[in-house]
Amino acid sequence: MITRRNTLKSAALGTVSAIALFMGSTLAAQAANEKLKIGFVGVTSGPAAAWGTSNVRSMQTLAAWYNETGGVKIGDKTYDIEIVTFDDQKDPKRAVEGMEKMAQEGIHYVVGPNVDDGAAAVRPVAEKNNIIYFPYAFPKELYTPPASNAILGMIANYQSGPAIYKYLKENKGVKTVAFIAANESDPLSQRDGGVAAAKALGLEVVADKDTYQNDTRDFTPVLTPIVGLNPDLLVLSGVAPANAPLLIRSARELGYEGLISTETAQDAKVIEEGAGELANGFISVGGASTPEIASDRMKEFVDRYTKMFGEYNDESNTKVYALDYILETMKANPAAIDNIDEFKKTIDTFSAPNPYVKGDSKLSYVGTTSFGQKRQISVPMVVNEYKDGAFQTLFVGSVD
Amino acid sequence: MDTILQVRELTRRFGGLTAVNNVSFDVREREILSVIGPNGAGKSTLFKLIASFLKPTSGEVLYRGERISGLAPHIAARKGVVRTFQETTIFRNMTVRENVIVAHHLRSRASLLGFFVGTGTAREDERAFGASADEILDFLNLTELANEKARNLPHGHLRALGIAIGLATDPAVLLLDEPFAGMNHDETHKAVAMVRRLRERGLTVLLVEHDMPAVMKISDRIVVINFGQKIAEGTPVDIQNNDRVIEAYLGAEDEAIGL
Amino acid sequence: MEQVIANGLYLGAQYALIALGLTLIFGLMNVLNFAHGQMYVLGGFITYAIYGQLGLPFPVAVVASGISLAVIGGLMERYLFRTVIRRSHREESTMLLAAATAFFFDAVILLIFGEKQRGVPKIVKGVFNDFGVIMPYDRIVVAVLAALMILGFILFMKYSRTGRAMRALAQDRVAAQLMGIKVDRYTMIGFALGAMLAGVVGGLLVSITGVNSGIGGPISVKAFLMIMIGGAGVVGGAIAGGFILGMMESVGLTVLREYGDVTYLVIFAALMIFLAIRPNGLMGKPWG
Amino acid sequence: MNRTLRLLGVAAFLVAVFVVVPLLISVTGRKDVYYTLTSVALLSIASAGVWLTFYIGRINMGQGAFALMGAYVTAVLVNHYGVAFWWTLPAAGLFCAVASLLIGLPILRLRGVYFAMVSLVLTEVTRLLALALPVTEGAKGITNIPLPGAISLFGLTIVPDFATLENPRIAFYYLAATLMVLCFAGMYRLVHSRIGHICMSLQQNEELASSIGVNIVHLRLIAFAISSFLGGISGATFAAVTQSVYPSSFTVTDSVNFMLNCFLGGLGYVFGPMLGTLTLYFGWNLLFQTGEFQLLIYSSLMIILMLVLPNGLLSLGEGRRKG
Repeated sequence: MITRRNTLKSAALGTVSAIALFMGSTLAAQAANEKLKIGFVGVTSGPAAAWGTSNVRSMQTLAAWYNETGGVKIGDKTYDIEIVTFDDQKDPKRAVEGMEKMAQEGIHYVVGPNVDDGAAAVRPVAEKNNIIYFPYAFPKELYTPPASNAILGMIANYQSGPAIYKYLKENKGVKTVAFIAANESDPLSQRDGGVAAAKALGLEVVADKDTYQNDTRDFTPVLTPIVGLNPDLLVLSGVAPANAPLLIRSARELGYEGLISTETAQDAKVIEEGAGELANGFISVGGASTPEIASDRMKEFVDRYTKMFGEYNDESNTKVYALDYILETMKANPAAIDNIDEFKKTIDTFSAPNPYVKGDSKLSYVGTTSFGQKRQISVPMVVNEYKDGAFQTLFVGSVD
Repeated sequence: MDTILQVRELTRRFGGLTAVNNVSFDVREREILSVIGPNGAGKSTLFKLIASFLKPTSGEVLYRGERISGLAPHIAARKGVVRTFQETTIFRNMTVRENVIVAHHLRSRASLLGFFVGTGTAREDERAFGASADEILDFLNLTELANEKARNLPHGHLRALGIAIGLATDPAVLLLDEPFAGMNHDETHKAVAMVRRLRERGLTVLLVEHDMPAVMKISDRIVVINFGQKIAEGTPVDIQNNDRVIEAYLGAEDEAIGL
Repeated sequence: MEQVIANGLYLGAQYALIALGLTLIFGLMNVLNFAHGQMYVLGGFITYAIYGQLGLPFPVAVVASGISLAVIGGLMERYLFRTVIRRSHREESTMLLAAATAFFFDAVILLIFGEKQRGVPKIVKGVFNDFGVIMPYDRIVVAVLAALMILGFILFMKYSRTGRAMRALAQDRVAAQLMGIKVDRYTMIGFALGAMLAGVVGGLLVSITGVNSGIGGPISVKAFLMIMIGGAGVVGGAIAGGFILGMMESVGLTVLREYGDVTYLVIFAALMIFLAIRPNGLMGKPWG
Repeated sequence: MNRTLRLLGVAAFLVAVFVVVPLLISVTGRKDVYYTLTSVALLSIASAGVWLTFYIGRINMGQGAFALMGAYVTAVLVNHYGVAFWWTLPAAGLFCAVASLLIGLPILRLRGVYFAMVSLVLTEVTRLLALALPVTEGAKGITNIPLPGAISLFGLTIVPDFATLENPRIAFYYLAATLMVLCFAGMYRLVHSRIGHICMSLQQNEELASSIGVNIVHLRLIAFAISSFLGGISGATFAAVTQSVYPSSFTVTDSVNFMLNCFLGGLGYVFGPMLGTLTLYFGWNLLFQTGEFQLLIYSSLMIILMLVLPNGLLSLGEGRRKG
């Protein structure tokens, strides 16, 4: 008796949810005229929410700006930009789902995912559905042939790491390095890359096995033995923005006096609140908002972002680029708007002025050295030094 | 009469406390034997040791010459020594009949896999269990309540259900845990009659009890323990006239009233 | 080595305080409060807002955190848990409710306070550095406060009327009811008290480790581990569990570091083995 | 009468799963739903395992561990040893079942929250193991897992090579749906046979169960092994669908979600985990439109649902019958 009812009921409920889903989709599909949809699949909730949130907000700020000023002209048509977002909760299974959704929406250009496993998991979907995606994840196999749909959205640590270590070796006399990473795929991979780079430069790596759980709140126990080794440089591999200030503060309070650096983007406000003056001298890689090089457009972007969301996030200095790369490449070759093969063709020759940096810096695709093909957007590799609540440019490098 | 259960120098310590100390006695086939003693005398520990719910520190319990102590409860049950619980221990979310049917576990001839696939033997088993359960429910006057959820059962019937569950395992020795506790005169009277009928079914009954008059009425023999030690053993008449027993009970009463 | 022990003690003090609130709620209601970590985070954000943003004194902010959480906890017990416990067939159902409230808090916190890591100005500046131990003064202050609060909590549970009533309740609900204790009332007070402890710790620690909206879940899990080690529902167990986990992390991270990425693997595996040997933790009572 | 109705219900369900859903999808063109439903089917299999451990009275938060193990077994066998996916599927299940016997022997003695916590820790231990072991390739994960190949019997192709299909998602949908139907048919049979009753007796009172001669240790292990088998199958299929496995493919969050699925559907009903998974997963997706308020609305609905139906969605029918 019970069972029959339940079976019928399950069936009924299933049908209802299915119908609701289908209806939702048809409604959404009707409103899509004259709009150019760009997708985002990444993490905007949970402990890593900051990563994806800075992506989404950058995209939304830019889209609102473009739409407000009459849209984006691609070929002979003008489009309003619509950002379609999907929170994958940092779960690769969900990321696949998100990519499927993007495919369903007819989207061909997606920013994200933010982490290695998500980026690897969505690859088959993207390739099957002709989607170009811009992960913020470093595994080389995503970008090296035969893979061809992923374009790295930032500078990988195996590119910035050597540059930073070299600079520090030459200018600050760094001889010994210690690495510390969270016990997760991305940071561990980045640490391994960093260790290799440091060794290649002839630096002595004094610690390369220290890890912490990503949800650690108090880093003193993890850092105590490392600080005891007194390295010249402490590298926080793939550190989450939330953890960076805590690590810095613990290390300094334990009496560590050497340099601290990381190869990922950080937020100055977060560091200021979390570590205050103890963070002075902290080195990280950012985009282009340091006053020395930021263009007026960059400043306006920061203003608009702040107005829209209440507070700027310095991680967006890097993350502002992906959407513009997509749009500028389309402008260069309007056929790319729904044909990713055209897009891929344009990649090799594409070049446009970089609006966010003073001077005559260019937007172009790079990555030949690392991946054997151009599957990385060129973002100015601005190595920053934190000082009293803001980042200052230490040096600017580039990737080829 | 043959001896069915032998308790041999059974001892159980908890930390520094010796709850059961070197207790020995025999249980004969088809007799009703009661273990009595003041509160805290070690009755329930002894009970658990016999049903193999506790491992003895030393000593052993033999069922027809085979050791059953120190093993697991289900092994003792499989051999034929099954305990009942006080009233709250039933399968609360099953009906009364389901309670009894599930307790037929030991009688099943089909394997678990057989039950899953639904072999002939399994189906035969199920039929047999149903019939047997109905018989047991009838025997204990629970037929009317058969389809009631056990958790909704009126108080007095819970204990009968406990015994029904025990009977379903087809035991040779049934251990009853305080079967008369909390009963008024009438109820006790009925319960005593019921225990007698258990013996008529061919069971040996070993019970642990508080209620002296009932025990005197029902038992063939009585074992008295105090402070974990056996202090007397014999027929109800022997026990009633045993000085050590009287002393033990009076002493306990003194303590209870604060002397 | 002195440093390692000092780290362990400091961690232990804060862990024990986190675990206390959780174990109190568990002991009283058999509810494993999944939202404990979120309550901690909320407490942290309230202190952040009052001390960090509005600039009011730190103690005011921490007290405000405690009071707000006590109110929230009381309301949760009254309108959510009580209903579900009454109507559900299985007591585990409260776990789903607790998980749902945890998600709810996560969502609210994310919406109100954003996704960034937040911190407040240091409450005390300077670092103690002597006897081979380096310990910033603010940590010492927090550790001492935590220890005092633990002591206060124990005294409260032992000697106050409310505390004794709650202990009776935790021991045997039915008996407590028969003794004339207002079960509903004290359960609610207990829940509020547990939530308050979470809020206070969150408020205190925001001065050291800051707070961000995503850490509620991990904090809950860590607190669960502590009360499992010590024995769920027992005040002494929570304290012991907190200090043991703190020590284990501190010592483990130093001793095992050369084996690389396995430190936490070893800690967790040791925990599993420990619980397999002592199924009810150090001093817990069985619960089935 | 009763029997025919039940058969009709089953038939209706099968038709819905294998005919109506694909038809609806092809009519509306919502191809992304295939993956969603595949996920739901696979997650509900893992949840069914958790449900079974609930049925013997254990709160299981370790299913993520077994799903991850299953996924790695498949990935390692396929990528490193070239074994066909179809062989690795049962292998993954069996591996997990054996592993769960070894783990279960000590930890199944624990009850209540203790078991819950230890199983939660197990999930984390498995993730850390996956990071530390060489065979799992640590942090890099195992990627580029080929799609399942063809199955042929006597020269007849029963299942085509997934890689040659125009849309392998459809094939995966049928695979997952078939596995789900088999799993729940098995579970239904299990619960409604004597084993189910004995499991139930275990859930309600282990002491009493052992007093009637049930070998509770044995039975707990069997139930846990079946549960883990299902977890392994689910994880292995996921590995094939996403063609990659990372230590983070199944985490504590998944373990908790499996448990929530069971609660939501109802712990007393075999089909509870299926309905629970469907509701939670689709609920989340339907709220996709609400953007940043997604989690808020989702969790509020969950709380309300708990207040109204604390015994799960399927208790709706029971309440009505009583009232």
